[in-house]
Amino acid sequence: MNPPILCSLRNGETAVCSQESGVSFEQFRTLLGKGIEAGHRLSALFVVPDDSFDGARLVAVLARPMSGDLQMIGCAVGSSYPALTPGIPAAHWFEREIFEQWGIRPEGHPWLKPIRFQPPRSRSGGRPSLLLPTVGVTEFFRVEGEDVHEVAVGPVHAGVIEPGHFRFQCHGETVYHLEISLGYQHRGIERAVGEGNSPRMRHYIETLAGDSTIGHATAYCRVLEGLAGVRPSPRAEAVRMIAAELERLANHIGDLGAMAGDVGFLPAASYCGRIRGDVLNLTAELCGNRFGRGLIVPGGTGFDLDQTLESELKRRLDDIEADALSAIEQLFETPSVLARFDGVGEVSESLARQIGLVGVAGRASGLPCDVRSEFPYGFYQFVHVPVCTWGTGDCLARALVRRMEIQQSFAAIRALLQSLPADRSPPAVMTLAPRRWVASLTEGWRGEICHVAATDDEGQLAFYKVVDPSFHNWFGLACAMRDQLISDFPLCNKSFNLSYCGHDL
Amino acid sequence: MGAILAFAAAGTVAWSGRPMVIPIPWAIPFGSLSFGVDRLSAFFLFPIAMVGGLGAVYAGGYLRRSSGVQAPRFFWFFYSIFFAFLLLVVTARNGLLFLMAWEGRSLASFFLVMVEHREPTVRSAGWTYLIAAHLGTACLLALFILLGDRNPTQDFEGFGVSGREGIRSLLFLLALIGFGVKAGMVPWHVWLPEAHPAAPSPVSAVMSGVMIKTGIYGLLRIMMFLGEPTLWPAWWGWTLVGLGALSGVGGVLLALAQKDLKRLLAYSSVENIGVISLGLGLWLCGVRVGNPAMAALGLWGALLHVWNHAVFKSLLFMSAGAVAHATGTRSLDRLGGLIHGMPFTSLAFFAGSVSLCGLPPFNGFISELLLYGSALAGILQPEGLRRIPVLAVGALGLMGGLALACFATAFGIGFLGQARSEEAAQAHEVSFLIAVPMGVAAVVCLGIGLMSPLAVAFTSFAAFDLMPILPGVIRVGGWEIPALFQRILVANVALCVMLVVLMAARRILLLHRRVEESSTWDCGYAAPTARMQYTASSFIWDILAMARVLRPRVKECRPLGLFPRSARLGTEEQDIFQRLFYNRLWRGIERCSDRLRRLQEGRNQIYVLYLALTVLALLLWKLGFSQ
Amino acid sequence: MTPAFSFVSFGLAITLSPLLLGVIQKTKAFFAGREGAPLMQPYFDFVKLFRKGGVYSRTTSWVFWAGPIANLAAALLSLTFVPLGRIPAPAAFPGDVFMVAYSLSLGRFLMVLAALDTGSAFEGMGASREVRFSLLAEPVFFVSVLTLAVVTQGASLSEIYGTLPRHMVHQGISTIWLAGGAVALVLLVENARIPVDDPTTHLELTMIHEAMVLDHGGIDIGFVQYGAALKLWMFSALVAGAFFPFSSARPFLEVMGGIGGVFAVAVAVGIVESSMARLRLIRVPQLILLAGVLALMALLWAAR
Amino acid sequence: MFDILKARLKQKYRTLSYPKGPPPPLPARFAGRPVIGGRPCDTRCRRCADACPVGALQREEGQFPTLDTGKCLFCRECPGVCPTGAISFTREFRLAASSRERLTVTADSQGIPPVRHEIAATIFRRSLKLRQVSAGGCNACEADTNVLTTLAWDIGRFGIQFVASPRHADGLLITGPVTRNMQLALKKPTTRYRLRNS
Repeated sequence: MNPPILCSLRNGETAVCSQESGVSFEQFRTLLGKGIEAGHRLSALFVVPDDSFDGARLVAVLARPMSGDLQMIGCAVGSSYPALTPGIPAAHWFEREIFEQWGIRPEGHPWLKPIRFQPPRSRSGGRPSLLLPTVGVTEFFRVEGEDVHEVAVGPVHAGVIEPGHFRFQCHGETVYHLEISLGYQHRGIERAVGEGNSPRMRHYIETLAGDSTIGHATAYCRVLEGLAGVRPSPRAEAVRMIAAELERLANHIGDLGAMAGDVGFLPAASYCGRIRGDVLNLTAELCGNRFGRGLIVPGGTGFDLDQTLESELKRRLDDIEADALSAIEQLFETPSVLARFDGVGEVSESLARQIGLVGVAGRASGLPCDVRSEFPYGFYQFVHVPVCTWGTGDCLARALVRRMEIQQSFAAIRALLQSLPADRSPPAVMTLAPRRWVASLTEGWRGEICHVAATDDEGQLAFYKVVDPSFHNWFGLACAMRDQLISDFPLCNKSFNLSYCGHDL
Repeated sequence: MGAILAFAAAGTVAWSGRPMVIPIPWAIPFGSLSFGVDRLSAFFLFPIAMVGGLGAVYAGGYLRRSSGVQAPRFFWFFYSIFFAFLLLVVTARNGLLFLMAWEGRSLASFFLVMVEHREPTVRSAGWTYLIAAHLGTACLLALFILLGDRNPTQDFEGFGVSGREGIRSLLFLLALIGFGVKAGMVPWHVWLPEAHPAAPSPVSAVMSGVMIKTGIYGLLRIMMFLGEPTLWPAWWGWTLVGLGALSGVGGVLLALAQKDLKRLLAYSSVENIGVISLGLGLWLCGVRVGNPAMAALGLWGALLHVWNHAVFKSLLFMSAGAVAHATGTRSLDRLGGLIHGMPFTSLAFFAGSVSLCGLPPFNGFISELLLYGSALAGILQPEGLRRIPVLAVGALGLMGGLALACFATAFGIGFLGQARSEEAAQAHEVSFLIAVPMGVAAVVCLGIGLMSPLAVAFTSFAAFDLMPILPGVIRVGGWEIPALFQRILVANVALCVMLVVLMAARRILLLHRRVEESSTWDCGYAAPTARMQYTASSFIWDILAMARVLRPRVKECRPLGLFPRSARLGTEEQDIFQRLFYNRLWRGIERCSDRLRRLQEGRNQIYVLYLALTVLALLLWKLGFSQ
Repeated sequence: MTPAFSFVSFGLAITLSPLLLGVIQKTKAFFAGREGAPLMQPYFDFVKLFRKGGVYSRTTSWVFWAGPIANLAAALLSLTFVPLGRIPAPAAFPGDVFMVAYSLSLGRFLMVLAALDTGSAFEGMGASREVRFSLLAEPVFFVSVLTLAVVTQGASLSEIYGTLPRHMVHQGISTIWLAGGAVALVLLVENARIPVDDPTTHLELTMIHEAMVLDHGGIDIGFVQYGAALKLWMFSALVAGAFFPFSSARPFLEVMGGIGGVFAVAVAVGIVESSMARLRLIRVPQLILLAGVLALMALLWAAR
Repeated sequence: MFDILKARLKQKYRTLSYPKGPPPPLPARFAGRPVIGGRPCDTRCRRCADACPVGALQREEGQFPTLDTGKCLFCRECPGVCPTGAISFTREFRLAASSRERLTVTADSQGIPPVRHEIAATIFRRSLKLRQVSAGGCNACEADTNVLTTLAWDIGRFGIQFVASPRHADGLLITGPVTRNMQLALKKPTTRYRLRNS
């Protein structure tokens, strides 16, 4: 199941395994560097163990928005290779992951520390040079001096949120540096998923990040469908899109409410929190689960809409839209709120491009990155959702992008409900083609979700790689906090609202 | 040690002799030099004797173990002289004697500062101190020459009103500057934060506790010679209130910026001198506008604060010394957690801090309340000068808050939390000899607070020469002062009772419950360190950021780039007055001297020319003069 | 007015002050459109807290538990000087406002030290913010009360508030309301209310008061919260006295009016909390300075 | 202020009347507490147990299957494969139990298990502060826990509140299966609660 040396694929298309060992590392590096320079994104960078020689293959998936395709590049590496991060900061987190998982050392990586505190993989190409450390204990970057104090937040946070460790270097209220250390949520999903077709697969994927169930499940199903050469019915695709947009709506509305709560603006906080629940209840009407579990299944959807449900959805959506828009309007019309959002946690466009931000955070910094329009998949090929960007990259921008996307999502769902395709074919049976590679991108509500998979000679899944948008964006949050006030961190954090479990896998 | 007992005895004598003015003329070879103890002297004698005595006991314990002081004999010699001269300053009844005592005391204390003279910072501090002291003395010299204009004997009895307001104002100004330097008022305070921390702790205690108060004494003494108080111009009052507010707020802001415990205490002395001068200013204003309540309360508050400050500041210096002794460092950011290793010293420092912040039921509260009362009386008067007391209240309120912040830092960072360094973790409790004076001082702090009516009565008595008014006569809002202070006494006692009751209630409630030990909540993180505590600098940084000019200088190397290699941050406190004024002055003087040096060419011909020119100039002047 | 009523009003303050927190919560719940915690919730909390044991950090010392005690004792002491409407306080003397402020400072000092005693960065953060804002609030409080003193020529709080309704008629309302407004802003600062602090966001990094007591539990946190309730009552009484002049010939009605005023202030606080966002922490000093300017204007106007 | 009131009127009062009134309408496709043995069952058939992705369904030869709702994903594979319809999911949403064993549904299970705790009923009846610790979940639990504090559910009205520090808390709410990396962090706030292995 060696990855292809160099090929370009459409989103969800498969490629045949190659027999060669790949391009040279120099070529690999040049291709990557040039690609990034030309405005492509590093969607995934990972290592595939290779039995054919004593080493492993380094594979990169470059998303190329200009040509609308994905480029897969593979090259052979030994137990170490010159790090890519110094030239391509977007590779920073990926290379740390590679080192942690496989013990393959990117020489000259500036910050080679564990990211998940997970045990090294047994079939590692190189020697597992990492002794398993205590979680969260690593060499944090320090601002030296007796005046400086550190603030260590987490893993158990004050709010009802997931665990993660944040280490601030502060003087007074000013944050000089923030380093984020995750891994507390590491459950080993990626590895479990990569070990063949278990009946639990779909459930693993659905709980990879509970709030992005639809996004990840869609990416997963598209991987399988690509490998099996199955196309779901248009109606199923439309239902998937409705579910995806509902997920986006619920989370964006909830995030705006949470941001309002963080700045102590109670009306919007309470209204949005409630409305988010109403949107989730719509998803529950679709499939019985508020997060959409069981809705997206390989080959189609687990549930369909009937006439009454359709009209029920329409009716309730209208109510929700009126409530949501009035609550959000109130949020953005309150000067004290705007003053609080404005200028907090800025990420400039160039920085965002450099570290490869995706999703809401990327769009708020002015990057037009949106898989739905760059690499359209499913029903997004027929119903276009405009890309909403804002240029300032601060909390206000992230809130504004959410507001625009909420409006667009309402419009998109309504359009879909108006004209649902009629054909209802049940999900097809899946038979995966052997020795194939596939990369599937979807736009979850947080941003680009990338799943890459490969089958072995028997047509069993032999490799599975998940990249959650949070994986790209956590470093952006750390950068956004430089020279900010520490009291603004919760707001800034909420404005990114990244997933811990999606990152930790 | 024998000396101490004698000094304490002297103090007691002064105490018993307090009701009467006892001039004791005592002829000394070169003229009519005389000593005497009147009420004012007695009032100042008492804290001097007490603090001096406590300081000596403390020094007894301190020197025994300290390796820093190389020559105990040298120390004792100068300590005794210093002490004798201190007593002499407040008992001298003759200008010349006063000046001699003044100068002698300065020199003795200079040598005491220089005890640890191997350290370069100590040497520079010592010289700064000496220069400042002499500049002050120069003003005093002029002052006494003017005062003794028509009084060849220089006896205090002979001093008196010298008529015109201009002259009196000049005298006032000279006294203000001359004594202000000694007292450490703000524009002239720069020597103080250098000298006090440099001296061994018992000496810092005495210097900060009582020596700077002799400046206040001197000022009050001179005020006695400036004629009828009602004729004093109003601007004297303003100036004092203004200087007081400036010293107070400036001093405490600078104290906030300090990371060195003793420097912090030294700057806080500047603040307290500010409080005292504020009170004196209110007194002058009150006298001017004919508001006896405002005047009396202002003066009494100032005087009582002299006492209070003497006690709690020496207490604080002694405990700071004990800390420095035990840990070998005075930097707040290297201390922490001392309350476990040094419980008694911590308690002593705590008592001192509460007193200094003017919090009930300790003594600082009483004197500050007197000052507030004075200001209130000033504000409530129907007309005239109402803005001054408003300024005073605002300044006092601000000082109170800042002092609280300052001592929350000093005690909270220095003594509480986790030890920030190995030395602090190893700290041990002090010896008995060191502990006793601290305990005595702490008890006195609480005692004055709880016996406020007595303290006020005594203060008013001491002020009788300056302001012949008794507490029973003064009324604020229809209340006589003794009744008022009885009420405050009740409130303070009630506070103590409530504290005890609540403590007992807590005990009882916890009696049958499970009480467990654990670590501080660390968010469940695996490896918390002592670095995860606020540092002194961080704690006060944003307060100082509000007062932008006073903010310490930041030396930083920020984290740069996405993956910074190293970064460093440090702050360096700087005295704004030193930076803006004195440094420029010194640089100016240096530049002038540089220019003058050019005259010294080293060639004989040039010097001959200079000589000739001088002679010529003298000749011309002589000619011109005789014509 | 008989002193009995002073003691009655003091007793009411002690018993009803937790209800004040409940009223604020209910007001906020109304504006959010929810049922919200019962009015008596603070009492339930206290009853539970006083029945709990405790967990103490090994880093802490006696200062840790002395903080809440001193805070509560100071609040109780100050409350004895605070009148309720025209009902004089049980104790009064000229300049008692300074006694009130300084004993509150004592409580604050001990609480700050108790926070630093834990050696936690969060508590240090809360403590640092607490001293920073309160040091500005204190002079503002003084100046505004002195304004009222000038207007009424009263020297103690009871005298000032006892004659305030009369002066409101004679002297015009503007000065009194300006000063009252400044006191109201001080109330928001001192009592951890929006826009200064948010008592409901439980986020360590943004809190002030709650960050200081993260490690206190059981009885200690009960003392802290009760002290906070008393403090809120105290400031509400001072604000209410300035804004809702109520005088009646019958002392009983006076008491009722005073209490009504206090609860009206609580409702107003709830409304403010429901209608605006918190300020950024660096903007808080500006708010306090605004209060200071208000107070100074009032004072200059009164003492013209 | 005026706008706020207007918005408030528009958004209306939203707190559910449950538990005093009727529970909110559940979605039609909601799957609640499973019931086993409503219909006869072919005791030799193993289809349900094989279909269960997580092994929550246990099948002893000759008996009705048992379903452990502590493991069940409510994916509804089992009723789909059961030829007789012996397993079905009801719309009963009360799933809590006060012991691990009670979570298992057998053919004998009748109604919902009672949930009661003595201390909770006396001391914490009107005031219960909880510290939530998330340990290896997928964030859906956290998301729905947050929903509990929103207008509609408003657990505050029962005196339940989530607090910032374990010192303020009377109990812990742990979500997720507890990952290895969260072990230590979970032990720290639980000085007074022994962790139960589940």
